[in-house]
Amino acid sequence: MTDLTVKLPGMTLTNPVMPASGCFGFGREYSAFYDLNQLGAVIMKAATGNARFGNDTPRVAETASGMLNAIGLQNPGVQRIITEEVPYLAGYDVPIIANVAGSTIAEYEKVAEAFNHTSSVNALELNISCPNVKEGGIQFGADPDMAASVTEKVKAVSGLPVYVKLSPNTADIVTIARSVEQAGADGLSMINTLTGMQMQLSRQRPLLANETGGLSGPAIKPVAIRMIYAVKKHVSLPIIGMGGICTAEDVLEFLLAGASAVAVGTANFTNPYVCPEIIKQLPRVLERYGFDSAAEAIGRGHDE
Amino acid sequence: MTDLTVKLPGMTLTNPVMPASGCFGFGREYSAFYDLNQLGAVIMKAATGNARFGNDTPRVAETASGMLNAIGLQNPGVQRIITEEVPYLAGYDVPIIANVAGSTIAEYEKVAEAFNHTSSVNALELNISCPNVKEGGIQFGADPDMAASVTEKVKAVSGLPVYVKLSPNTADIVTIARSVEQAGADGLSMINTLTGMQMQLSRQRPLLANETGGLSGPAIKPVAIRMIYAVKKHVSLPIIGMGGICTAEDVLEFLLAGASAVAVGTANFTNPYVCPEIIKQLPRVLERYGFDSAAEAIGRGHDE
Amino acid sequence: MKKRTEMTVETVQEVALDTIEMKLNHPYISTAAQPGQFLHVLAEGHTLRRPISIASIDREYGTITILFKVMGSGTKNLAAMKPGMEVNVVGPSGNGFTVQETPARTALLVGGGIGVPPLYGLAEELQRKGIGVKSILGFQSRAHVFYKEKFERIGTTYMVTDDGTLGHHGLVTDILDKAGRFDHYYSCGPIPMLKAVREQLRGHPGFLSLEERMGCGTGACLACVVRAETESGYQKICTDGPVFDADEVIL
Amino acid sequence: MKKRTEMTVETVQEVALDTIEMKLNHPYISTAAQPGQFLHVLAEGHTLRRPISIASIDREYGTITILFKVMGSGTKNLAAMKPGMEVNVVGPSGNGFTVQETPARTALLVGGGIGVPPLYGLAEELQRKGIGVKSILGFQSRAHVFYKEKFERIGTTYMVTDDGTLGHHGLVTDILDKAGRFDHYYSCGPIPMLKAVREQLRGHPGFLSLEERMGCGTGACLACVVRAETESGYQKICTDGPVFDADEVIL
Ligand SMILES: Cc1cc2nc3c(=O)[nH]c(=O)nc-3n(C[C@H](O)[C@H](O)[C@H](O)COP(=O)(O)OP(=O)(O)OC[C@H]3O[C@@H](n4cnc5c(N)ncnc54)[C@H](O)[C@@H]3O)c2cc1C
Ligand SMILES: Cc1cc2nc3c(=O)[nH]c(=O)nc-3n(C[C@H](O)[C@H](O)[C@H](O)COP(=O)(O)OP(=O)(O)OC[C@H]3O[C@@H](n4cnc5c(N)ncnc54)[C@H](O)[C@@H]3O)c2cc1C
Ligand SMILES: Cc1cc2nc3c(=O)[nH]c(=O)nc-3n(C[C@H](O)[C@H](O)[C@H](O)COP(=O)(O)O)c2cc1C
Ligand SMILES: Cc1cc2nc3c(=O)[nH]c(=O)nc-3n(C[C@H](O)[C@H](O)[C@H](O)COP(=O)(O)O)c2cc1C
Ligand code: FES
Ligand code: FES
Repeated sequence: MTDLTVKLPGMTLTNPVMPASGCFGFGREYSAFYDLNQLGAVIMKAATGNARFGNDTPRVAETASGMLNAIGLQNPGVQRIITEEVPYLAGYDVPIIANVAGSTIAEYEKVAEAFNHTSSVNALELNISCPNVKEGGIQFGADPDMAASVTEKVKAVSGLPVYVKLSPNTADIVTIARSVEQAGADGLSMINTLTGMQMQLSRQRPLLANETGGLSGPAIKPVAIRMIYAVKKHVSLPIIGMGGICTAEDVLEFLLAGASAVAVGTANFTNPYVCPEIIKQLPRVLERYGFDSAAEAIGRGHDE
Repeated sequence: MTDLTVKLPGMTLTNPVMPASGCFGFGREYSAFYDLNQLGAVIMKAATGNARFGNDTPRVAETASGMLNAIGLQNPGVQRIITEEVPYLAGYDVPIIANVAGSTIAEYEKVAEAFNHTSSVNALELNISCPNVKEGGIQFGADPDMAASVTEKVKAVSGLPVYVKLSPNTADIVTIARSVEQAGADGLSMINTLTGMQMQLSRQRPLLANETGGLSGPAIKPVAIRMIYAVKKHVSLPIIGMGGICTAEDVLEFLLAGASAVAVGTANFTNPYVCPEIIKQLPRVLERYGFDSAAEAIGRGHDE
Repeated sequence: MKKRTEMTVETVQEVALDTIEMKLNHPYISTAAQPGQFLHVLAEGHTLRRPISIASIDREYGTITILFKVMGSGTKNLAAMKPGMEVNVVGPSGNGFTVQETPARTALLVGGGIGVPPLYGLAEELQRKGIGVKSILGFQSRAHVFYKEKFERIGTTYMVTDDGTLGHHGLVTDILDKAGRFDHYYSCGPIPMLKAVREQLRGHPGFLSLEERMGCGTGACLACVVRAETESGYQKICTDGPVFDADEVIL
Repeated sequence: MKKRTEMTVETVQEVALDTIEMKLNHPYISTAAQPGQFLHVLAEGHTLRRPISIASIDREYGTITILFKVMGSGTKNLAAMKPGMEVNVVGPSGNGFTVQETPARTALLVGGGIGVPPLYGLAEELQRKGIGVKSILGFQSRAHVFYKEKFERIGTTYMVTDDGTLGHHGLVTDILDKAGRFDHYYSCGPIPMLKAVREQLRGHPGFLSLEERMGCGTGACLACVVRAETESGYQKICTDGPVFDADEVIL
């Protein structure tokens, strides 16, 4: 029997596959399709200090092997997430990761701190890479010092392991990763979306109301693999890998590159059952390539 | 009759469509498929000071709606290009753009200078964005000061208009574009490839011998459109746009975003006739969306 | 309960310019479906599913009819499907039309272009419930018209075209008063049309079916929100809609 | 001259484990093709074309036979094609085998796995020219073997399998001397095999057919180079090859 267990700071996963933030709401909708207990973990939609409506519509566009989104961090605010959403997910026997966003460092701290008051959340994913909001998000993730500073502040107020979610919109992902490692991050989550745009020919304007959006899906997988591989060489934090994962083979590719676990985003939209289907296939795929366990494959794509 | 003519520094194109550097060799191979006189221009494969062999194989991999390449600037060196390749292309009535690469600023200068000695080359494309060589290439394109410095030096020795080819592997394309504009560039060419990687599951190693490669094809089109749109807002240089173009609709999307002409790369591999096919469709597509000329569409996706 | 499943193509037919009628077989989906709901259809090679309204339901034969206009590559692929092939759908999705039985005796349906299909299934349902149906249907031109006779068989039907090639020359809103008395109205079509219809019919209870670009189609991604007079300030078209009480949403 | 064109699928057949034989019709391609050349085949939905060797040419009926192993998604798509469908190819591509008529009287063919198909077309051509053919064919196991009888009909054929389930248990290079006298050799298969074959047969004139991942398949992108004893120091497999003089390329 292939062992899918993966140990990460703050949680032991029965398998390394979880839905990615923003692509799975707070789990309710997909629980209509399957039993969420099958998942390795769940990453919730971003939480901000107060409720946010997000951007105008249209908020999504399709691209070749991918999509653009500019949701704009719409969410009911951290308090309601804690009172209304976390308890629902806590009814399942699955680790919960809360995605934390903000427009100011103080907001990040406030949101992170709030999650101390629920025993059901296992870890935080610090979203310093959202390309779809005017303030906060990516502006904290583009600069190594800013990234370190948010990480440090959040670590100081939070009792939970913190995974910092990195943006691929940078010339030097390794420097950012190193910087948040030094600032005390417990793990990394990568990658968030690449900033992109689509023009609508009939309107002669950008299709998305927000003009730009975040590119996700299989199109960006090579960028994700490259960045994880590069970061793994220089940083010793565990990595939750994501970007275009659709199949169990993709999962193995991420593990080999250096991810310890993975998140599946866009593929949930194409196929609502994609997570349990991948989890079911994974033992077979690991076996085919000679692995007795998922853990064994982590980082094995590197030399020596 | 829809007018496809586009005027650029150094050349007037009968239509805005040309093959992209590195995807068309020096034209000979594709001349077996069609008459190159149909093209708006031809951008040649990169030239370096001396002959280069390039990277080990495998040099290409397929990705979702795209490909990775790590050719490594293989070319016979600028002298042989001038004596053996340029004369062949000069036999056609099509503007020629020479792609200039180097490992040092001196090499860029040497290559650029060499093209002064042929009357058949209309412009230079300064490749400061090749991700596949250890020295030179992208290292000059990632930093605004370096980018400005190469541009300045090349402008000083060259009698030809210089289009600087930008890398998308940056957090801030606008700053780089502004910087080369101030350094005297006559135009921009964007985008080069995004750095990516693919793991080969059976070997548990990166598939490409060079490990990383440049991601091109439809997958990256949204990134190209976003960058061209952003740069167009802040820089007044004409832009040759590229990244994933496969159809005449794609060409219009690039024009609307702000490109004055476009280059087609990867799509030549899928369909060797793609350039003339696009050129044939373009008048119809421009018409359908209400344009009497290609020039009219340039930058029309912007407000005001 | 919505399911992801394969539906078998029974017939494919071009019923108007670039407009395809497709009959899909699936015992479960056809039993569960309500007029106004949609199928979230996978188009081969595409990341995002395409929402297509359920135009008609035949519970006896286990089929659903959809009608769609060929717009981009997804609907083009779909139009190329042949009888016997399978279409992967998630459905029945969303909340359909609420058919009020009492005291409603007559319903007015106002449809524009590709907003017409869901109204047809509704008309059938209303007829089954013994509710009178009057329809005002707008199309670009005569070539775009479909289902005219089918609506006429159910009730009085007024045709409108943008170019006057069939029926009234102009907009559906030009002739709303022609329809006379009715209890409820149901409308589906482009947003400007819905706005105008709602404005003119203010005072009448009504339902609007909305469209928006979707990500998940299942309520999780918040791509398809519309501002609304609800506590959260919004509704999701894919799960709270696509049909809304006309007074509830802010257009 | 190579062309981009549509070839019509005539037959599709699984001739060994995961190995598909496909007959494609096209008057021009079948007339122009030479053994050892390849078709650069478009697999629906894929960016890069797939190089597949021409395994046999029937000029009379205007067909080309290809044989390919289902590896990834491109060959999987291709394997799903049905008779009557069209395959988009660029071909005939590359330079095929040079068939020397004088003084060669006997040729030795050494093929491994999916390197066997191009040798079959060559064997037919050699036979037509009256040149004797001896073949040594290696496969993973009995289940992977194809065209054994066809080769045997042309000349003496030695079978080798990795697991010994058919013929000699081991490598083709174990039994190269069994073949006895020959004038030229031709070999196609994995690089380690080609290296070993060349090493053992040094002194004999020979030709090797090489494989490499391709971009353009037409000589423009330099994806498929192999180091060679030429002025430029390299050769392009897609246009200078895939068949090279054994002494020319550096493996
Ligand atoms: C609830 C609902 C019901 C619908 N019912 C019908 C129907 O019965 N018949 C019909 O012809 N059309 C209907 N539409 C519109 C239909 O979904 C689009 O025409 C279709 O998605 C276009 O896909 P495409 O691949 O042809 O176009 P593309 O432009 O290539 O599609 C690109 C992306 O944009 C999305 N998109 C484009 N136009 C629309 C649109 N108008 N609404 C939502 N998404 C869009 C596509 O789904 C896809 O994700 C409905 C839309 C919604 C939201
Ligand atoms: C000149 C030449 C002749 C060939 N003739 C045959 C033949 O007759 N029968 C046969 O079964 N195979 C042949 N091959 C190998 C065949 O091209 C690959 O098996 C095929 O491309 C795999 O495609 P895929 O989509 O199934 O695999 P994937 O792994 O999904 O392909 C991904 C990419 O890698 C490329 N690729 C993968 N493996 C190879 C390979 N071994 N060689 C070159 N490119 C590869 C694909 O073309 C594609 O671009 C030949 C290769 C070359 C270069
Ligand atoms: C619709 C949508 C909404 C998203 N929302 C968030 C979010 O709230 N927080 C976050 O950190 N990432 C968000 N992401 C990014 C994903 O979590 C993931 O990093 C990215 O999409 C790459 O993975 P994928 O290619 O599998 O989708 C969102 C992505 C999509 C497509
Ligand atoms: C095989 C290959 C080789 C390339 N070689 C060069 C090169 O020599 N110089 C250069 O500036 N760009 C080179 N490029 C980048 C292309 O010119 C182009 O910028 C990029 O591929 C994006 O366009 P596309 O998506 O249409 O291919 C190369 C791209 C490919 C795929
Ligand atoms: S489409 Fe995702 S919430 Fe409606
Ligand atoms: S594949 Fe492009 S040169 Fe051979």
